[in-house]
Amino acid sequence: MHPADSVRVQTAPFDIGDEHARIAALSHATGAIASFTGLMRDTNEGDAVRAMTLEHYPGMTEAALVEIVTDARKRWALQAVTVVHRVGTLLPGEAIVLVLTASAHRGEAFSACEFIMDYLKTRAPFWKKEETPAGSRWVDARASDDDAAARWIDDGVTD
Amino acid sequence: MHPADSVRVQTAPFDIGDEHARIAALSHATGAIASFTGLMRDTNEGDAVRAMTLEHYPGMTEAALVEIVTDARKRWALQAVTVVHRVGTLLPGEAIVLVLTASAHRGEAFSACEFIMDYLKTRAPFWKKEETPAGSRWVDARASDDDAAARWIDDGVTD
Amino acid sequence: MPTLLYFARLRETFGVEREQVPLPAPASVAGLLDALRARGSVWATELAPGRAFRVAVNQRVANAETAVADTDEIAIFPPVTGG
Amino acid sequence: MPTLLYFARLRETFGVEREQVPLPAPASVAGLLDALRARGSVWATELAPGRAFRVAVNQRVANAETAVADTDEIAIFPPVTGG
Repeated sequence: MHPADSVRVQTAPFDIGDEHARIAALSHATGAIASFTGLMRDTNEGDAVRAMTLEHYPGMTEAALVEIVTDARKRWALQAVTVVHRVGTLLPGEAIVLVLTASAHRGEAFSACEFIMDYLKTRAPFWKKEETPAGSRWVDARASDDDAAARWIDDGVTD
Repeated sequence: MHPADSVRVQTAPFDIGDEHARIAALSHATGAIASFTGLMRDTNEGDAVRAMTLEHYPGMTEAALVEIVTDARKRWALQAVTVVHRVGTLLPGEAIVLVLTASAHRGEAFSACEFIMDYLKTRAPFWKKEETPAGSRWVDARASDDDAAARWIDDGVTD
Repeated sequence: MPTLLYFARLRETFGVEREQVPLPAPASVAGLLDALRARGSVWATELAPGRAFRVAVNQRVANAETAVADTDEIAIFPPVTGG
Repeated sequence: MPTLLYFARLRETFGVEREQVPLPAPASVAGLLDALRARGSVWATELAPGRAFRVAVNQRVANAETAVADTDEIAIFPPVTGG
């Protein structure tokens, strides 16, 4: 992993201001920082959701995130990347995931941030279980996430 | 302007953590917040840059930003948008501009954030003057920014 | 013996988080899945061909042909839903 | 009389930030630009057809045909470089 990067899976909340400040302070060659924060919504598939539990595969999850960041660095000139993903129990409004990408120019920062999210959604072993009024249920994978990830695959390359 | 939106031109620095917290607290229907921060780089076109002064057209600049946000809201379902752009003198590493977009889903948040930046770069009246070792100079507009904005124009629509 | 790990919905459905199983014959993911399906009930249903589940061998995504050795860690889990 | 505003590099090159000018004939952006070019020197060079500058009338982007009235605020500025 590149020394400017940070990839973490944690139960504790993260502070986007602190994470942004860390990445911004690394280099005055950085002209652009894109970020994505995924938040827990209070509804899903039309049902109220009062809590969510996130499970992961310790070891494999972190390795998958590092591999996704490494892939992003092969495609775009990035100065720094941060990926933080929470596990455990979360309440509506809480942040689940943060991706920050720093580059000299905005196009690369935006593309890398979106790429990392798309691949994280389909390749990093996390599973969500929702608490609804009708009981708890595991969230199903979305075909739209597969579609989002598939658009980064170059013609003729199936990696 | 939508009541959840904030569009400001200011000399004071902004705090991305505060801005993010404001937008995240508005609704638990928000599942995705994308952000872009433009930072002052210490080099441009191969020259060292020790300071930058940003000029704007009071009144027209704010109106242009509101119009860009309004355009974005016509294209995507957004829960909240924040645009903050600084004017006056900035030093390397300082943040120039912040765009935050909140939506139920990540695709819309990402697209809206990138759209707003592309249009801001080509339509909002701001001008940068750089201080280099050889003296001060006005930054030239980039053809690549025009290209970036042009990709949002639907076929047959020239708005 | 290979170690098997189950995650999320499959962990709950099988009622087991981790177990050790004899090296299957053939010593591949396909062989292992056949051995598990032979247990019947939820094992046969959840791991039926065409069902959406993933297999990792030593924390790398695997497919039916991936070889399985005595000290391997093999994980079986539903499609991922993080982010 | 219409008020003219200049910004950034053009403000510096012209050495003026704001001025009032007689209503041009024709009373359009094109007429106004012709009147300014007739001043010669930097006015003729910077506002020559084909040079990259923008005109706004009452804070809306304008083109050569845009009408200009007595109380209008007309701004002339270089292509924008913010963000």
